[in-house]
Amino acid sequence: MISWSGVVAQVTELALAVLLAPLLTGWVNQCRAWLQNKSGPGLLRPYRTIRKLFAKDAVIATNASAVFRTAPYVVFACMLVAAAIVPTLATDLPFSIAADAIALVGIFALARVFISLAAMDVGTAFGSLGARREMMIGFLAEPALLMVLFTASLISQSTSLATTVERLARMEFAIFPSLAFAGVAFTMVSLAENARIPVDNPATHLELTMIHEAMVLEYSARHLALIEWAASLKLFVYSCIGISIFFPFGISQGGDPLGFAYALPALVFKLAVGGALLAVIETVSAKMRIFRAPEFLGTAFMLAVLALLIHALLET
Amino acid sequence: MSLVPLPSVLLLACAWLALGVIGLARARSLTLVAKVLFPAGAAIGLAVAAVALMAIASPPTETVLPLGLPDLPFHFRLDSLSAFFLAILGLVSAGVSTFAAGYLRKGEGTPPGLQCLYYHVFLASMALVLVADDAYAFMVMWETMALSSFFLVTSDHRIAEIRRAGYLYLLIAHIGALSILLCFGVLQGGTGDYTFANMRAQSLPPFWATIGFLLALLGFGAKAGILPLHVWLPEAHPAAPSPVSALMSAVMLKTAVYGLLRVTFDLLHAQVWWWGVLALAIGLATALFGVVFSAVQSDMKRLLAYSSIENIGFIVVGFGLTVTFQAYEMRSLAALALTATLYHCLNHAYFKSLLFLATGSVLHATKERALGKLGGLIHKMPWVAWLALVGALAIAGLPPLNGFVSEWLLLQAFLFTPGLPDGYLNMFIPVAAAAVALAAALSGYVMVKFYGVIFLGQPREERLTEAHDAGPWERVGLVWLAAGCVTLGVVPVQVISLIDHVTGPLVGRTLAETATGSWLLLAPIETDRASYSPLVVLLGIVVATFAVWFAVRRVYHGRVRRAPAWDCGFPLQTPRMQDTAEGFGMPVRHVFEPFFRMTRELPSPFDRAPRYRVIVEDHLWHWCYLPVARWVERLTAIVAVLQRGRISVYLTYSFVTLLLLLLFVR
Amino acid sequence: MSPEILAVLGIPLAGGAVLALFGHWKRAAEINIAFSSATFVAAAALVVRVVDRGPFASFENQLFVDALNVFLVALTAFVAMTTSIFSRPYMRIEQEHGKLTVARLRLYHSMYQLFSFTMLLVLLSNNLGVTWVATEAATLTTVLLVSLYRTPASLEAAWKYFILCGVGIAQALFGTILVYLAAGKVLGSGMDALLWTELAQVRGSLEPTVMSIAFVFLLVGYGTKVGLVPLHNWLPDAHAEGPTPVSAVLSGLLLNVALYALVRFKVLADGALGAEFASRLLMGFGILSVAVAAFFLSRQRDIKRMFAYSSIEHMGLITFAFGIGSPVAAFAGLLHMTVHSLTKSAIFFAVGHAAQKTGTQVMEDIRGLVKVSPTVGWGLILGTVAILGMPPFGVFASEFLILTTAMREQPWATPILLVSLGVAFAAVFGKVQPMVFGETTAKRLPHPPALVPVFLHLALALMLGLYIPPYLASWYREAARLIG
Amino acid sequence: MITAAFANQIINLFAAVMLLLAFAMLAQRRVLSLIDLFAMQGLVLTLSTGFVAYTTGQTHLWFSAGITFALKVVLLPWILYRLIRQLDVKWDVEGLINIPTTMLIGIVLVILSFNVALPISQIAGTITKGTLGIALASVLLAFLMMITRSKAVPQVIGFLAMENGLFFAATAATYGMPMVVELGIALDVLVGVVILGVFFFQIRERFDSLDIRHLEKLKEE
Repeated sequence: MISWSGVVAQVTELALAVLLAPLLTGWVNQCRAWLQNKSGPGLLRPYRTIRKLFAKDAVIATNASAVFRTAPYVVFACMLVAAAIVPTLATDLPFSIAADAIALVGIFALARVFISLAAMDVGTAFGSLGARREMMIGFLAEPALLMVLFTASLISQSTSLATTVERLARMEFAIFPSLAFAGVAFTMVSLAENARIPVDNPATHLELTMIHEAMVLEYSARHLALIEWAASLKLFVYSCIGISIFFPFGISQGGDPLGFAYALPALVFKLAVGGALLAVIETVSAKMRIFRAPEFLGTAFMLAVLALLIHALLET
Repeated sequence: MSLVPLPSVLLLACAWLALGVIGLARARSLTLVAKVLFPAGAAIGLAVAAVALMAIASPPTETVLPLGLPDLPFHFRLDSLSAFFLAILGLVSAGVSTFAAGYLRKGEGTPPGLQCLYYHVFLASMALVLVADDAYAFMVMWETMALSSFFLVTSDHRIAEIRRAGYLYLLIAHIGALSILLCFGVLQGGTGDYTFANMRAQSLPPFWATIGFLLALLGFGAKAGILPLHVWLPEAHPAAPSPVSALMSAVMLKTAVYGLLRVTFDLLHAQVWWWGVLALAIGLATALFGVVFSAVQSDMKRLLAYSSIENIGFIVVGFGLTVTFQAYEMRSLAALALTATLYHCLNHAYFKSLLFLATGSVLHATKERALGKLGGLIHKMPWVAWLALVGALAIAGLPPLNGFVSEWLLLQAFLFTPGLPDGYLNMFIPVAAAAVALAAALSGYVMVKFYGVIFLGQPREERLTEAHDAGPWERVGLVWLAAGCVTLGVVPVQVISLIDHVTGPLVGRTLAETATGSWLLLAPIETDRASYSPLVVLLGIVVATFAVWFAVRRVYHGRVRRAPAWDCGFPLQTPRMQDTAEGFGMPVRHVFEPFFRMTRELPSPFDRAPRYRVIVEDHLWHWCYLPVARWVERLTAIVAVLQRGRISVYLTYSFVTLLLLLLFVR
Repeated sequence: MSPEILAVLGIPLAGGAVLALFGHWKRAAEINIAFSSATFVAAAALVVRVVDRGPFASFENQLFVDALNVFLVALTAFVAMTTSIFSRPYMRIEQEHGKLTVARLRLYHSMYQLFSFTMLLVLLSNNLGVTWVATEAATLTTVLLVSLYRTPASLEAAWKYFILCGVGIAQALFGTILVYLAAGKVLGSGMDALLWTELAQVRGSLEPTVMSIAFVFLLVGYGTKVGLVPLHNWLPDAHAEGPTPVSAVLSGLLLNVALYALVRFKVLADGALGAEFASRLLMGFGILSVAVAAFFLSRQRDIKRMFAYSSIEHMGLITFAFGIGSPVAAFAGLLHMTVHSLTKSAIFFAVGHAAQKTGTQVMEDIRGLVKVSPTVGWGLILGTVAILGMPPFGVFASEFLILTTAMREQPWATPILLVSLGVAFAAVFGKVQPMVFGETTAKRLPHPPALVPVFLHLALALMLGLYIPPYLASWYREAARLIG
Repeated sequence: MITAAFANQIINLFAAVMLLLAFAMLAQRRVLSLIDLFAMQGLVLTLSTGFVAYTTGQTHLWFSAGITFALKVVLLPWILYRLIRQLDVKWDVEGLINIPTTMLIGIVLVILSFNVALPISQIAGTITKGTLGIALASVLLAFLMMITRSKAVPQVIGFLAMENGLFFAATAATYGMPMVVELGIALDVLVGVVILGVFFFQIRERFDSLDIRHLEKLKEE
C-alpha cells in the first residue's frame, strides 16, 4: 500500500508547506500593498518576523496556565497534520488515509478550540472577547466548510481528500454547478477562517473589530512566532484545499515522478494567482461590523447547503 | 470461563440492591456508606461490565423468574443489544460510584444511607430494564428506575426549585411510561401474551405498527428528552447531586435509546420509511435546540443538561437514519448508521459523566454553580481541570477523541444516503447533514465557554482562591472516565467489532462485512471512500507537537518572564472584566434569536446603578406546556361545577342519569 | 350450617352489641381490636375451608361462599382489623384534642363493628334481597360514623350521604324487585327466586327486557354507593368529614362491597342479555368516573377530599375493567380492588396522623412531614406513589393489565385513560410532594402513631406488584371466571 | 269470591289513588298536610296489599299489609308529627321549582314510567301487573319531590314516599318480596327514620334551621 514515492511525496509536501507558507502570506501582503499603491514590506517579511520573534525573551502573564503555553505548539502541530492531509503536489499521500475531509475539519476545530482556550486563559477582557468571536466565526464556518467538502465528496464518492482530488482531476471535463456554489462558499469561509477582510483584519488592533489578534494579544516571542507561522500555514492549507478541489489540474497522480516535477510549478502558479486574488478581494471589500459576520457566514453556509442540494437534484 | 452471563447479571443487580439495603440499615454511617458500599458498588459495576462484554459476543440467553404476574412471570433475556447497554452501565457506573465514594459529605439533605439505597436501586433497576424480556418486567423496572432517580434528584428536598424539578421529572416520566405501556399493548397484537418473544413473533399491520412506533417514540422520547418532551431534563439533571446527574445523563437516557432500539428493530419488524424521517427530523430539532440553549446557559450543570439534549438529538438522528435505511433494505448503510448511534451512546456516557462529575468537584470546592462566579480553577484544581479538558474536547467532537468518531460515522452515514429511492428524501438529507454539522460545531462553542469560564481566566470571586482539588477517590473516578474517552477515541476499530455483535442481529448486517480497514484503520465501507485512523492522527499531533517543541528549544535561547497581563495596555484589570457566561452566550443569542424567548433589561446611559439582566426561556414551554396546563385548569373549572354543594342538584344528577338510562334501554 | 360463616358474621354482630354496652370502657379500643381480629381469624378459617372444599352454601342457602366473595371477605376482615389497630391511638388523640366524648366513642366502636357486620353480610348473603337490606344497613351505620364529630360540616356530609345513598339504594331495590319478577317466571315465586346461586344457574333464561331495566336501576342504585360519576357527589364530603378510620374503611371496603353487589347483578344481566349491554354501561360509567375524578383532583385543598376523589377514580377504573369483561380484565379488576383497598386505607392512616400533627386537613398548611415524622411522611409518599400506579407496587400490576387489555379490546378508551391518569398523577403528586418534603410546620403527637398498619398494607401492595402467590392467583382466576 | 276482572278494576282504582296522592304530595306546601298525605298513601298501600292478599290467597301478603299499616300509617306519621311539633317546623315549604312546572315534569315522568313498565307488565304473571307503571311513576314522582323541596323534613317524607312506591311495585310485580326481605326493609326504614329524626335535632342545633340550603358548604370552589 504505502509506496516509496508516496512517502517522498508526503515528506516533500509537508516540507514545502512549512517552508512556503510564510511566503504565501508575504505574497498576499505584497500584492495588497501594490494594489493599494504602497511599496509593501517585501516578500520575505514574514520569515524575518518569525526569526525576530524566535530571538526574543518571552513574557507570559502571571495568571497564565499550562494551557496558554502548550496551545501554540498544539495549534502548530494541528496545522502540520492538516497540511499533511491536503494533497498539493500529489494525491498519493500515505498519511491521508488516516484522516479524511471530516477529520480535517475536526483538526482545524481542535486548533481553534485550543487557541480560544488559550485566549481565555489569561483572563483579560480582550482575550475572552476574541475567543468568543473566534468561536462564533467557527461554529458557522466549520459546517460550511464541511458542506463544501461534502459536495466534492459526493461528486467523487469519497471523503478522503486525496481520493477526491484524484477523481476530480481524472474526471472528464464536466460542469458541476454544485461545485460553483461550493467554490463561492469556500471562498467566503476561507476569508473568515483566515482572519481576512471583510470579516477580520489581520493588520489591526482596533478592539471593536479584531478577532484573531484579540486572542493572541498576550503572546510574545517564540509562542507568537509559532502562532503567526501556524496562521500562515493555515492560509496555505486553505488555499491548497481550494486549489486541489476546484482546480485540480496538474496534480501528480499515483507514483509518477514526472508528474511530480510538473506539479510543483503548477502549484506555485496557482498559489500565486490565488494569493493575488485574495489581495484583490481584500482591497475591494470593506471590513464588516462584527455582527455582520454571522450573516456573511450564514450566507456561505446556505450556499454550501445549496451546493449539496443542487448536487442531489441535478447531478445524480 | 463457564460463568453464565444472565444469572450473573441478575445476581449482580441483586448485589446492588443488597448494598442499598445495607445502606438503609446503617443510614447515618457516612464512613460505611462512602468508603465501603460505594466502592463495592463500583466493583459490582466492573463485574457487570465484564459479564456484559463477555455476553456481547455470545448467543442470547433467557431465563424466567417466578415473580411478577401469575400469567406473566418475569422473563429476562440477555442478548447483544442488552449486553452492549449493560456494558455502558457497568463501565460508567464503576467510575461514577468510585467518584461518589469521595463525593459524599456529611450533612447534606437526605442521609447518606438513604442516598445509597436510592442510588443502588437506581443502578439495579437500570440493569434489569436492560435484561427484561416481557412488558411487565420491563415496566416495573422502568418505573422503579424513574422513582429511584426521582428520589435521588430530590435528595436536597428543602429547596423548592428542586422539588419542582423532581415533580416535573416524575410527571413526564410517568406519562411517558403510560405511553410505553400502551405501546406494548399494541405490540402484543391481540394475543394477550406480553412476552417480548411473542411480540417478536407478531407481524402487525402497518397501521398498528405505526401506532406502536409512535407510542414508543413518545414514551421513550419523554425519557430521553427529545423535543418537545425535554423540559424536565434541564431542571432535573442540575438539581440532582453530581454523581446522579452523571448517571442520569450518561446511562438513564441511554436506557431510553435502548428501549427505542429494542421496540423498533427487535419487536417491530415492518419498518416504514417515514418513521425514520420523523425521528430524523425530531433528532435534528432536538440537537440544534439543545446545543443552542446550552450555549446561553449560565449555570454549569444546566449547560451540561442541555448538552445532553443535544447529544440525544444526535443519537436520535442516527436512529432515524437507521430506520430509513432499514425500511429500504439498505442493510449495510443501516449497519453504519446504527453503529454510529450506538457508538455515540457509549461516547456520550463517558464524556458526559466525566463532565458532570467534574462540575460536582467544582461545586464541592466552591459551593458555586453559576458560571458567572467561577473562573481560574485550573490553578487550584489541576486534576479536575485537565481531566475535564479531555471531556470537553471529546464532547466538542474533536479528533482524536471519542466524540469525533461517532460524529464521523454519523456524517459518513449521511454521505452515503443519496441512493435512497425517494427524491424528496434525497433533498432532505443534505439539509439534515448540514444541521448536524452546525450542531456539532456549536457544541465546540459551548465547550469552550464551559471550560474557559470555569477553569481558565482569573477567579471571578475572592473565595475561589480557597478551592481545593478533588480527593483521591474522585480522581480515580475521573481518570477512569477520561481514560475511557481517550481509549474509545483511539481504538474505534476494536470497539466497532464489539458493536458489530449488536448491529448484526438488529439490522442483519455488520460493518465487518463491508469494512476494508485494518486494526489501525477505520474504513467502514472501503478505504477509498472514507477512512480514519485516530491513533495515527493522535500520534501525528503528539509527534508534531513534541517535534516543534524540541525544535523551538534548540532554536530559541531567550528566557521566559512572568509579568502582569498586557491586555492592549489597559491599566486597570479586574476579573470582572472577563467575559461572563451571558456575554459568551451573546453571539448565539444574536444568531439564533428566534429560538429563544428573551426578556432583557438593558441599562440606559444615565443609570446610576446600571443593571443588565437577560432571561432566556424556552418557547416550547409557552407553546406546549402552559397551554396544556391552562386547558387542564379550564376543564377542572368546568368539572367543579358538578359539585356545587346543593343536594337538590345532586339528586337531579341521579334522577337524570336514571331517566337517560331508561330512555337508552327503551 | 358452617361454623366459620357463623363466626364471621356473628363476631362483629356480637362485637357491636358488646361495645354498645361497654364501649365507654377505657379498654374499648382494645376490645374493638379483639373483635376485629377475631373476625379476621374467622375469615381466615373460612378461606381455608373454601380452599379445602370449594364453594358452599349454608343457612338454608341464604348464605354462601365462593371464590369471589371469600376473597373479599378476607380482604374486608383484614382491613377492618388493621383499621381498628390504627384507630386505637388515632381516636385517643382525637379524644385528647377534645373532639370526641366517651359516649361518642362508644357509638363509634359499636357502629364500627356493626358496619363490619353489614359489609360481611352483603358479601356473604346469597339472597339478593338481604344483600340490599345489608347495604342499606351499612349506609345507616356509616351515616352515624360520618356524623360522629357533630360539626356542621360533618352533619352536612352525613345528611347528603344519607339522602343520596338512600335514594340511590331505593332504586336498587326497584331493580331487585324486577330481578325477582324475572326470576319468578323461571323459578316460581318464593325465596329461591332471590337466591343468587339459583339465579346464576338459570340466568340464560331470564327475561331480557326486564333484566335490562332492572340492571339500569341496580346500576344507578349500587353505582351511587360505588361512587360512579355522576352519582358520586356524597363521596368526597363523607370521606373528608368523617373520622379518618371511617374514611379508610369507606374507601377501602364499602366501595368494594357495593361494587361487588353490582358485579353479581352484572353476571345475571350478562346471562340474560349477552355481555354487550352491561359491559357498555359499566365501561361508560367507569371511564366517565376516571376522567371526571382526575380533573377534580387538581382542585382539591383538603387532603382527605382529594384522596376521596382518587377513590372515585380507582373505582371507575375497576368498573371499567369489569366492563371489559374478559378474564384478564376481570382478574385485573379484582386485583385492583385488593391493592386499592390496601393502599388507600394505608394512605388514609398516614393522612390521619399527618392531619393530627398539623391540626389541619388543608394541604397547603401541611409541610415537610418527612422531617418531623419520617414514618408518617414516608408512609404518605410511598402510599401516594403506589396509588398513582408506580411500580413496583401492586396498583401498577392491575393498571398494567387493565390498560393493556383496554388497548387490545377497547382502544377508544385508552387516550382518555392516558390523559386521566396523567392528570391525576400531576394533581396528586404535585400536592403530596411538598407536604412530605421541604420545611415543616408539624409538631409532635401526644401518642405514638400506629404506623404498623400503614407499612403492612404497603408491604402487601408491594408484594402483589412483584409476586402474586399462586394460590392467590388461582383464587383471582376462579373469581374472574365467576364474573366473566 | 270476586272475579279477576273486578279485582283488577279495584286494584287499578287503588293505583290511581296512589298516583293521585303522589301528585298531591308533589303539589303540597304544608308539612303537616304532607304527613297526612303520606299516611293516606300508606293506607292505600295497606288496603291494596290486603286486597291482593285476599284475592290471591298469598298469606305472606297479609303480614306485609300489617307491617305497612303499622309502619307507614301509624308509626312513621306519628314520629314525624312528634318531630314537627318538637322542632316547630310547621311552616310552609317553598319549592325550588314552582309547582306548575313540577306538575308538568311529573306528567312527563308518568308517561315515561308507563312506557318503561309496559313490557315488564306483559311478562308479570300477577293480576296487579297493570299497576307497575303507576308504582314506578310514584317512585319517580317521590324522587322529583325530593329534588324540589328545600327543607329537610319534606325531603325525608319524599324519601319515605319513594319507599311506598317501591312496596307498591313489589306487590304489583311479584306479590311482594319474601318475608325476610320485607322485614329487613321495614327495619331499615324504621331505623333510618329514627336516625334522621336525631339528625333533625342536630341540624337545627347547628344551623338554627332545617332549611337544607344551609347545607351547601361542602363544595368545590
